Amino acid sequence: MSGANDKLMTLADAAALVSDGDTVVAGGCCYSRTPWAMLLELLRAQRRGLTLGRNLMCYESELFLATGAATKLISSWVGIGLRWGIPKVFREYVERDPSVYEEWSHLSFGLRLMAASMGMPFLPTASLLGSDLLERLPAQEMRCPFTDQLLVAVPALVPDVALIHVHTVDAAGNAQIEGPAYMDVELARAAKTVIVTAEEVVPAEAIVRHNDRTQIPGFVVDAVIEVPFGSYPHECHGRYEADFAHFDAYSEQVVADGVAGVEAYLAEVVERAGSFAGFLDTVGASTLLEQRRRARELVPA
Amino acid sequence: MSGANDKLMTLADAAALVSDGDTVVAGGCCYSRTPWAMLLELLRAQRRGLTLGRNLMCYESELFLATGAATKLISSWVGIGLRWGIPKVFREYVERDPSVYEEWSHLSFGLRLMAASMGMPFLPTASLLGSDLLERLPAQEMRCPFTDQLLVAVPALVPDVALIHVHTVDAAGNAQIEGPAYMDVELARAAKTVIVTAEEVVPAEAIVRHNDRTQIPGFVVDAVIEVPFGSYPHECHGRYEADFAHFDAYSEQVVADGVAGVEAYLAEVVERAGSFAGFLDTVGASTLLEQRRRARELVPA
Amino acid sequence: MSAVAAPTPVELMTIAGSRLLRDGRVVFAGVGAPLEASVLAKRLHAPSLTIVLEGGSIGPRMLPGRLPVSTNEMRAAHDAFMLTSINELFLYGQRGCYDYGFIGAGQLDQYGNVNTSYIGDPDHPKVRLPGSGGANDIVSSCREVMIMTRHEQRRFVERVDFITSPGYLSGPESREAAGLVRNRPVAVITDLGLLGFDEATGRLRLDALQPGVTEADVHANTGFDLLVSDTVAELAAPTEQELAELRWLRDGEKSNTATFREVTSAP
Amino acid sequence: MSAVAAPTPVELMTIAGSRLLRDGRVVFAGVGAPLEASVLAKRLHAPSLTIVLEGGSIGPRMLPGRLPVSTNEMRAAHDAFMLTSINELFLYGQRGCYDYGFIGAGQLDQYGNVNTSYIGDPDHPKVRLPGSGGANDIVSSCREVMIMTRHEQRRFVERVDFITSPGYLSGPESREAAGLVRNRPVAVITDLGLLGFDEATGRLRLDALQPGVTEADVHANTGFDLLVSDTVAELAAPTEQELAELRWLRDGEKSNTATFREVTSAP
Repeated sequence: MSGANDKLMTLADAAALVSDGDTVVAGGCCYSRTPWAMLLELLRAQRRGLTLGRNLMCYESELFLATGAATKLISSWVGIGLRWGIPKVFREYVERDPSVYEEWSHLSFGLRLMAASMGMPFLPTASLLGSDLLERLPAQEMRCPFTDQLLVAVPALVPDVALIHVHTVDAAGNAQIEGPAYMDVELARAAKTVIVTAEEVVPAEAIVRHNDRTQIPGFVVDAVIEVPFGSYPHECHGRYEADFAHFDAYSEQVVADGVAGVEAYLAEVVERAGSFAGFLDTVGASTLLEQRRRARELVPA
Repeated sequence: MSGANDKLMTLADAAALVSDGDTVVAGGCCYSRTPWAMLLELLRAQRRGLTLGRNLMCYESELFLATGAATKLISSWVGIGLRWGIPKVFREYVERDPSVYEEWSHLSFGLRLMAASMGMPFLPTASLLGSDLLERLPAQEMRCPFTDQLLVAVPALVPDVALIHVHTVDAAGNAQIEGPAYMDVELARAAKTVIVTAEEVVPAEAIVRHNDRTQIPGFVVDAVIEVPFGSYPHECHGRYEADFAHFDAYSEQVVADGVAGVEAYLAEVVERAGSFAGFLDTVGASTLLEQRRRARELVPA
Repeated sequence: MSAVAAPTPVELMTIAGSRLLRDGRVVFAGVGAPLEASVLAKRLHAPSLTIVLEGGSIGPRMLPGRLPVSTNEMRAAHDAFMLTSINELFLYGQRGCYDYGFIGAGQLDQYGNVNTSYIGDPDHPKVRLPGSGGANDIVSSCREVMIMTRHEQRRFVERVDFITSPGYLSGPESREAAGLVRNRPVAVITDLGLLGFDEATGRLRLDALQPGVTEADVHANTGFDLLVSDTVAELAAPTEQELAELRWLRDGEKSNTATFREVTSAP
Repeated sequence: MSAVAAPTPVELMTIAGSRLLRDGRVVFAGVGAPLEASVLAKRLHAPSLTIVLEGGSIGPRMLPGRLPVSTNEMRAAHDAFMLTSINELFLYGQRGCYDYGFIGAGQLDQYGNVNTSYIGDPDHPKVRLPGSGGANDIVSSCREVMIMTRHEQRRFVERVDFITSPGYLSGPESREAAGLVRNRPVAVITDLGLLGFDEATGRLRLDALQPGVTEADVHANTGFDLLVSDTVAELAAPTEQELAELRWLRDGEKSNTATFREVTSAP
């Protein structure tokens, strides 16, 4: 949290706010509004031993496991999407040692962030009751002090660092999201350090003009980085569609080669690309523009 | 709750959804976005014995007490605003019998609605601890099941009926609010029956066009009524300023005449006016337009 | 129906599922067949059905040929009347606002318990599955829970390896004792038939067969002793319209967006 | 300062309060003097001070002459960078995001406990006051709690009739035992002086005097035995600039909105 008015920095500066061993939670959901540029930057910076959390995880799960960047994942679901199924290397890691993965339900994961965002150590829910998930989780049954109703208490999840990608933000960190907010508002309020990447950094007055659409106030934000196409190859609501061809290629490579496939992928998109802008160059302007056009078919301007 | 697509009706129809003795919670806050037309309609329909709740109450407090429409109020603060102080007749009622008024803090009142809106019988908070409010309230201390931290559990407040005034709504009840949402989103989700009045009823496609600004989904709404200037003489964000001259006149009358002043006011705005539109006629078009102009000075279009 | 290819197993169950959804209700649908069944119902007999999807989308109308691959993406948000946060979307469910919860299943047992987490011993799993996602929350809160899955021995097991999303656990008393008192599982829809739950025992019961399927077929593909209703009905075959609509939704036309919008804007 | 009318008691305390607010911080301010002090601070020495107001307004910049009469109205939302819900606004506080909580007081005692509910026995009250509003929440969560009120015997009492908003209760141990461990009261600002809290006892202590005020004046207007700092300072008199700004904010110019916007848009 910071009250400064200018939090603009580079992805590399922001990566320095993350320490080895931190609990890092990424915003968005599955392959939507993923803070992809920032996730790649953490891999580039060779962070190690992180606990990575996300409400639904896509293949960042196995990028982080295979490199050792993360040694534990927390989520409610891990998959690339119907068409590609569960990431193969992630599966291998969990089948070898189930303790690398902590599985919640979608809502109970969200309530953990919500509890933290409310400054509360727990919240009650009707989820998880009667399930085998409950037995393996640091959640516990409790009774309502008024009605005696059987409920589940879930403990607050206070991330060391939150990574969030938004549509627009000003230099102080006041951020606006278009389309579904996923869990990003709770996440921003829950975490100790908040890194916001954005499609566009706009003047403060542009935020004020639509002040009832501001979802994250600057005083919880520590770093602001402008990264156009910052979720790519994942999607950003109204801006660009996810690049399914990219997923196809990735998935084929990993199904064929396992960990070596993951390593080959990272050698390309992190090492050889040199930077996120370099990665976008390998995708190519015409593809980016086509994905933008396709987004506009689904979400008219 | 209802899944029907056309919930349009009159204020009188909507008043018939409220039964004597119900717990009714009004939206907005103090003299902002108050469901004033609907509140007057309940007085017109001579509902009796209601429990009226609102996070901060303005002088509707004493209109309801003095008529017997409400026999109990739940709030965190009752006043007309700095300039006019506490409503005199409300004060007299509470000083005679403190049990007519249940006092919460602003957040703990809000968390009661939030608990109900989450389908939970309670929520924890750090408010109320150590205060004398706590001793007189149906809230209780509890310990966090994980950290053993001392907290206060507040019980859910499930209103029989919620009255909410919004900017735009479609016939199915999908509603959009401009400016602060106050507690209206939680309130709409908490209540058994939801009555929405709006400055404008718009086609469904107008709601879809800005679907990330919809705050109340139609499936929780039971009644939709178009009432332009429906909060008047209270304000509606960006649409019209509160009519302080009206408050002055009201306040003088009640300070001078007590309950008789309240009765005289209601005789004018409810009985003689005949309808809410009739009341607006007594205010006069030029005043309404001036209040609209003044709102635009504060909230540019 | 001569001009139309025969229904696939997935189409059979999708269409059977769609017919269970009543107009004016709210359905919380998982991605894949449950979502397709919901979109089909809305197109055909339930125009005021409100579909809600995990990622925060309330009331979307899908673009044919661009059905979502995850419930969180733009395709799933198309023409929704409300886009909100994930917690808020689920909390409407916990509040009791959703009439139907409609999910798929990796593995399921005679009490309707669903496993989408681990095949084998969870401490030494043979296969890691994708996990709960919102399924556990849906079965814990949505008023009537419906499950749709292919009817195979390996899926319909005596006892699931892991209860990700509880059905009747080991019977109605155990479900109640676990605190699951807000709602109940009501149906399992498969490519072989329609299954309900026996009220007394909470066990699955065969209620109706897909066209041409025999009770023996069902038993042969079920890994436990399945109860059978006194009067097993036969489901009506998919109509030409149902099949055509479903395939159009799935495969799309040559991006004729305008036409689709016109049609779906009707009440 | 000859051209400017002498400060009123309320102006004295408002200006003294404004000076305590540091730049780059977040202040949750109640309506009236605390809000005016905050707006003044932002105009003068703390341009990056973020003001948050009960009704959901984060970072507003007020229009001179149109200061809000309630913290929930449009005037309180003017040029904010975020307008949100009341619960969300308060929950940022409970989360620990607010540096200062700044409230008024009807009645207050030697431990900084505040009463805005009942004068007299709450079961048979002499006077019903407006109530807590957000004050109880503010003192329970904002990191440093500051209270601003006129310095009068009837307000500064030995023991408040009713604790609406707890200070130190009956001392630091009692505050901790009550679970109030997130924050602490730090200052009471009045038209006679500036009071802090004695760490050991949690009792109010006179730290500084308004210009021209004596310790005897303070004791004469305090209904309990007030601790006095070893070194009582004298507060600097309001500057001409402070007074002019404050009055301009309160009374406004001839609706010269454009000029104001230009000025306030500066960092």
